[in-house]
Amino acid sequence: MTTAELLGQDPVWLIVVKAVIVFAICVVSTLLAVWTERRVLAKMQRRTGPNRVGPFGLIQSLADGVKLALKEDIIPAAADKVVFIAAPIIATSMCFMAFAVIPMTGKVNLFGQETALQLTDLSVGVLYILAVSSIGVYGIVLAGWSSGSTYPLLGGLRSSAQVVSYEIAMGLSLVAVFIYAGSMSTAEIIGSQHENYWNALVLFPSFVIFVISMVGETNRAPFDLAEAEGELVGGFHTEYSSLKFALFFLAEYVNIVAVSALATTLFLGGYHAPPGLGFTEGWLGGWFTIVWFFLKVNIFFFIFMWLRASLPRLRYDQFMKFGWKVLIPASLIWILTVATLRVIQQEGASRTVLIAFVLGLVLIGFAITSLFERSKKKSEEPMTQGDAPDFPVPSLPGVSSINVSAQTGGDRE
Amino acid sequence: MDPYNYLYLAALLFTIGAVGVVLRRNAIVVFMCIELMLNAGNLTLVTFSRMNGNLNGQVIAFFTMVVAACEVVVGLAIIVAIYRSRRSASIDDASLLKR
Amino acid sequence: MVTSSSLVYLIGLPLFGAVFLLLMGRKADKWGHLFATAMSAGSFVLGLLHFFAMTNRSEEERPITQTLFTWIEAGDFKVDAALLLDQLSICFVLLISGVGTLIHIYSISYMSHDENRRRFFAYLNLFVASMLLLVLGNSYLNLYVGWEGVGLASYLLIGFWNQKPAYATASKKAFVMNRVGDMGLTIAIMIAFATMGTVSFDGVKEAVDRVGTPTLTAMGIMLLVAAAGKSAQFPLQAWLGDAMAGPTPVSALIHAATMVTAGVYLIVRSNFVFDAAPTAQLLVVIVGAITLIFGAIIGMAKDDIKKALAASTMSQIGYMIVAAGLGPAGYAFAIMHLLTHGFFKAGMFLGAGSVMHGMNDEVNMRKYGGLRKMMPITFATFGLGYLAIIGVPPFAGFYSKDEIIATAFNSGGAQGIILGSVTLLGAVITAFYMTRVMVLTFSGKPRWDDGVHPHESPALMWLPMALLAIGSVTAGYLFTQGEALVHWLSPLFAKKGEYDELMPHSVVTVLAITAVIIGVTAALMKYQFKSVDSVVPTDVSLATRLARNDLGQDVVNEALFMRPGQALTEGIVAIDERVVDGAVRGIGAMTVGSGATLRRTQSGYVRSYAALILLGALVLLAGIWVVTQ
Amino acid sequence: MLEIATPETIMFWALAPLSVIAALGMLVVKKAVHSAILLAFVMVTLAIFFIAQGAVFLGVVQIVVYTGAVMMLFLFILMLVGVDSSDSLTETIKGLRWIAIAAALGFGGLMIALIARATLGRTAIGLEIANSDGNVEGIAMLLFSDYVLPFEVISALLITAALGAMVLAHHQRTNRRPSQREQAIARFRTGSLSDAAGLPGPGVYALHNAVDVPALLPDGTPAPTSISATLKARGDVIESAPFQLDVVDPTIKEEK
Repeated sequence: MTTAELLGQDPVWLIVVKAVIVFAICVVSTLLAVWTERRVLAKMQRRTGPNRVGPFGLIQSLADGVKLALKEDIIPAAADKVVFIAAPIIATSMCFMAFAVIPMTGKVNLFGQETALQLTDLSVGVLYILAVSSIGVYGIVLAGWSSGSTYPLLGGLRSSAQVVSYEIAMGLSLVAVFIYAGSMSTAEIIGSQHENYWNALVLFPSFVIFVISMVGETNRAPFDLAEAEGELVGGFHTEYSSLKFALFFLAEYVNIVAVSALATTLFLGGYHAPPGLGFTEGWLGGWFTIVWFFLKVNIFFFIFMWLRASLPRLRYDQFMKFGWKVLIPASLIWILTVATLRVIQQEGASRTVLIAFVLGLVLIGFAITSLFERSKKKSEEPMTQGDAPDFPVPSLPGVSSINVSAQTGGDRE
Repeated sequence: MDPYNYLYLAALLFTIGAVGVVLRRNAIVVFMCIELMLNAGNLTLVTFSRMNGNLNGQVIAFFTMVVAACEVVVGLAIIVAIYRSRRSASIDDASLLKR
Repeated sequence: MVTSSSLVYLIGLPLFGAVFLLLMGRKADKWGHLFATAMSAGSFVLGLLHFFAMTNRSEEERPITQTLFTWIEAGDFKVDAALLLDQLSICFVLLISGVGTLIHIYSISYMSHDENRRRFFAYLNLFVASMLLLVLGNSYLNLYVGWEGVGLASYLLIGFWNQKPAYATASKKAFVMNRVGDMGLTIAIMIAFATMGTVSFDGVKEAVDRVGTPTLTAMGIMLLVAAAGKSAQFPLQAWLGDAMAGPTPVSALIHAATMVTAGVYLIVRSNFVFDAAPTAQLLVVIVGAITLIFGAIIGMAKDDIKKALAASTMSQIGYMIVAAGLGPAGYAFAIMHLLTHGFFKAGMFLGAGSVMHGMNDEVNMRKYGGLRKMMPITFATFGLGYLAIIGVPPFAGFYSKDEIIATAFNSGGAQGIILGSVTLLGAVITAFYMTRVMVLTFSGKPRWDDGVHPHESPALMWLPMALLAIGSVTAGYLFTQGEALVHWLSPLFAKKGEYDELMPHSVVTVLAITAVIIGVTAALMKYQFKSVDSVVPTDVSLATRLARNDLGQDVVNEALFMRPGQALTEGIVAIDERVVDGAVRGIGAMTVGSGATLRRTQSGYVRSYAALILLGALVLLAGIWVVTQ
Repeated sequence: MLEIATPETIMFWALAPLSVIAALGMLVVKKAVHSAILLAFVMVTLAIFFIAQGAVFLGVVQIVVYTGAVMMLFLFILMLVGVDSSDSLTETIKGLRWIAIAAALGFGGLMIALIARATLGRTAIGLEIANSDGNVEGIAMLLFSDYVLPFEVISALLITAALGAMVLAHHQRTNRRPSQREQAIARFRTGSLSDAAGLPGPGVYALHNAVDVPALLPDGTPAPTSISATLKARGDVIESAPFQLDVVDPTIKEEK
């Protein structure tokens, strides 16, 4: 019985119950995620982090949330009121909807009903997630526009351009997964990984591209240009306060969890146990699989935090250049390769042919990059000899002079 | 319910789009009204596909989407180019060819 | 040994030379002539190899074919671009490439002061390639390509010095008149395609039995028109004299030795058509006979050495056409005369060129005289050619012309008597005008202008002349030795029917020699033993004046074709201006007027246009509403 | 026979009026951004109709392509091309409005009447059989067999359009953009060295750090360079002297 058929038997009350469970998981994981992020970042920066409210400061986020909700709600005079209010609602509701197709457990027994912890299984499940997240962008853009202020507008524009650009790379990286799984349904993709290898191994380049673009897609460091504090104050949510700001905050973290869950589903085998630990999947009537699922999600979440702690923010043009000129061509080439390999495989070619093909590709790749390097070297003109700077150069201890151009142009008057 | 209802809806939306093209002056809004008309067309295609029991209509609707995307890309580029030189997005301002 | 796959190189070498030289441009100016000569010589060597290979094979295996690619394929109709080398083709290949190469060599020196020498050689190569394609094609369509190619090369070369308007006109005239003949060939090909469904020689030969005589007669007449155009036969002969505007090597190669004989080739090649169409065959004979006398008469009156030779060429080709028109009995002799004529006429043209070279490009024979001592080698080679053409035994022309006269007499009945007499008369006149040329040029007192210093030409020029002179001395003997050429060609033609020898061969020989003696004596009387004026005498008979004016060929052409043509054109122009242009302008004015009215609706506002579209759609829907009511 | 289930009927009657209202709203709202949002809403409802009619793939693609990309592009351009410009809805071409409305009423009415009169000639079938292998698979099968040529052509069109848009919107730089290094050098080369380390931020040395309060220099005078040129032009600048941290100039104190 496929997951789709299994879910098709759900009575209405069960669907409602599961929706509530999914919603709860999202909210709770956001609270925990905020706490985790603060603690982990603090550890990385050799601080302690929140440790006052509750054991290990666990309740800190909840306390912050309550405090935020009770603050004064300000709507700027120049704002477009309807849109200003609608924007955070759109942003938040859409990221919750993405969770509907994420399978969190295998087959389990819930209130006496055989089912899986997944709201629904669509044949175009992954595309659905892309669609929902593309609507979610409206929240950000409209928030930026409706604030009636310059920084939010710039932030909104940036983020929309960013999300649209990185969604292409993300979508392309998914194509390889679709080709290998033969389906766009999340449950079937997990199933195909269970039968073979995890896609993270088989489709490693896709995995890398997906992980990079999911960081871009969620506006997180080092790609958090839309809310770059140093340049745009707070980006699109500069003018927001109180509960509306809290909603954006919630949306951001749910989004992170959602893309992490998507990555888990597509590349790390979803709720299935790692190889060798398959016996655990039967524990607790199948409920133990949720542990594996959240372990994997947390790996990605940790990567998010790690990136934030270690990498500086990109400049906007660098960021766009990276997306359009590196990620998209790379995934296009990779898709071509995968499709060819897949056809070769399905035509029943021997392993040597496959290996020879891959080796040939690698060699071609080397050839192209070496050519590229050469042309790049050629295009790099020597810097024109400028006048020696007239400004005084401070002398550093241990360094006689760092005024290089003055030395080279020394014969000049 | 009758699947014809979808066709009525499409007809209504198409007409509204046509009126928008005639009445609105902002080039971008005019453009959006054209998109509305295309979408109404797509709705009829999908409905016919369902009524005829094959997927050809959906495939053609798919093509319509791609063509619409092309049109939008080029059209918006033109609007940007016009805006750059004339500082206006009103299509009434672009009436210089009459002379 | 060479195989059929190398046939394409026969054409390919000179073609490559032409293309290469034209594309290389000035870079090839220094060595282009050598390159072109090498290409032509290479073609000749290859032709020789093929010839020897062919002699080694048995009679049935001698023809070889090379198929290059399928050219046209439409339903059952299929034309291959294929080359056929048989006993007939090889004669032409050797003549074209051999004489061609000699003339290339001659031209190296002759054209050495011309700044466009490279272009000239490229055209020469183009001509050689086209001519070879003409004789090697295995179908009428392939032949047609070569046919047009030589026409083009001829046009380019006649007008090579087109800075002079008269020369440019001459090349245009040649081109236009050739086009009339080409039309004949086109129609002949169409007839073959329409009635036989094939255009290859083999196919047509097989189909001859299937189609009726009228068709064959029509095709034969059209082929005759084609031949007349290319070979300057009556009534399309007018262009040849003017074609002498081209450089003399061109006259020698194209307008004496090779291209103008293409008509003879066409008729001989189409022997199966003519054999089955007696009417056409009779027409061939008539055309040949008329041209024979026509050319000879013109030749008697011309003072321009090249034009005199051109008239002679016309007349000699008339001989060949007569022979070709006599059916299986004459084909081989037509070819034999063609080959010998190729040698001696080319040699004489080159001699004329040599004379002109020494006389500052003077062509008027009345300004020559006594050049024997100044140009001994030219005199010798020219003299040998002269002896050959008038038919003094044992020179080449004697054998070939003798055979034609004999065949003409033996064709039987009144036709035989008339033809025999005409050819004999031709021989008399030939002897007369050639002696006239010889005497005016080389003997008598010098009549040249002051400042002209006649001198012998350099070795590069007289060597080809000498070689051709050797050919004109020996060719006739070689060809008739044991009837070599007749045997060589006989597999291609239908068997000669048995016929009575009405006139024994020995009698013909005596008659011919007598005719030559009469002609020579008359000429000597008139020019050797009397002084010749260096200015043209005007108090001459009407006949002479007519002959000087080419027997009024241009007047006739002008009256018959040009004037009515011009009138027609003027009429059409008038109709065009009033009716067609009137309609066009009227429509234009109407459009402008209605546009001016409709322009008022063009406000420039896109939205009003959109509203109009909406109204249009409304009308359309209303129409549907009414129709589906 | 095509049976349409009740949930779909409910959904239709709930969403169809909304979509028509949204479409009509597009015509009457003043701000182009509102139009765009309403259109996005219509598109989402249409996507839902697609999915309800068995065109799952097309429905999702409709959201991704139209709502996600095309409408986002519209918003983007709208925001680039004058955010605040709200259209005047007064008609400038005489009589156009009434002609348009009359024509539209006639057009829509005729169209609906014609649809009502039209018959399929047989009963509607529904997509159960066509979708039996899955909607995506079915469309893929058609797309890569019968429609492969249009598919290729349309992909060529898409690329051409993208290139065309790039050409149209491209703004040719006439001179090279100075690199950061060059800018830094130029900053030190030209003018005084006082600004070499960057301009002062607003409100420095003052009790107030809002953007409209000029910074105070160490001698107590306000630094005009610390205020954005826009604010200055607007006249939205507040005197910073009252917020001075430490009194340097006794005259100001006396005034205070």
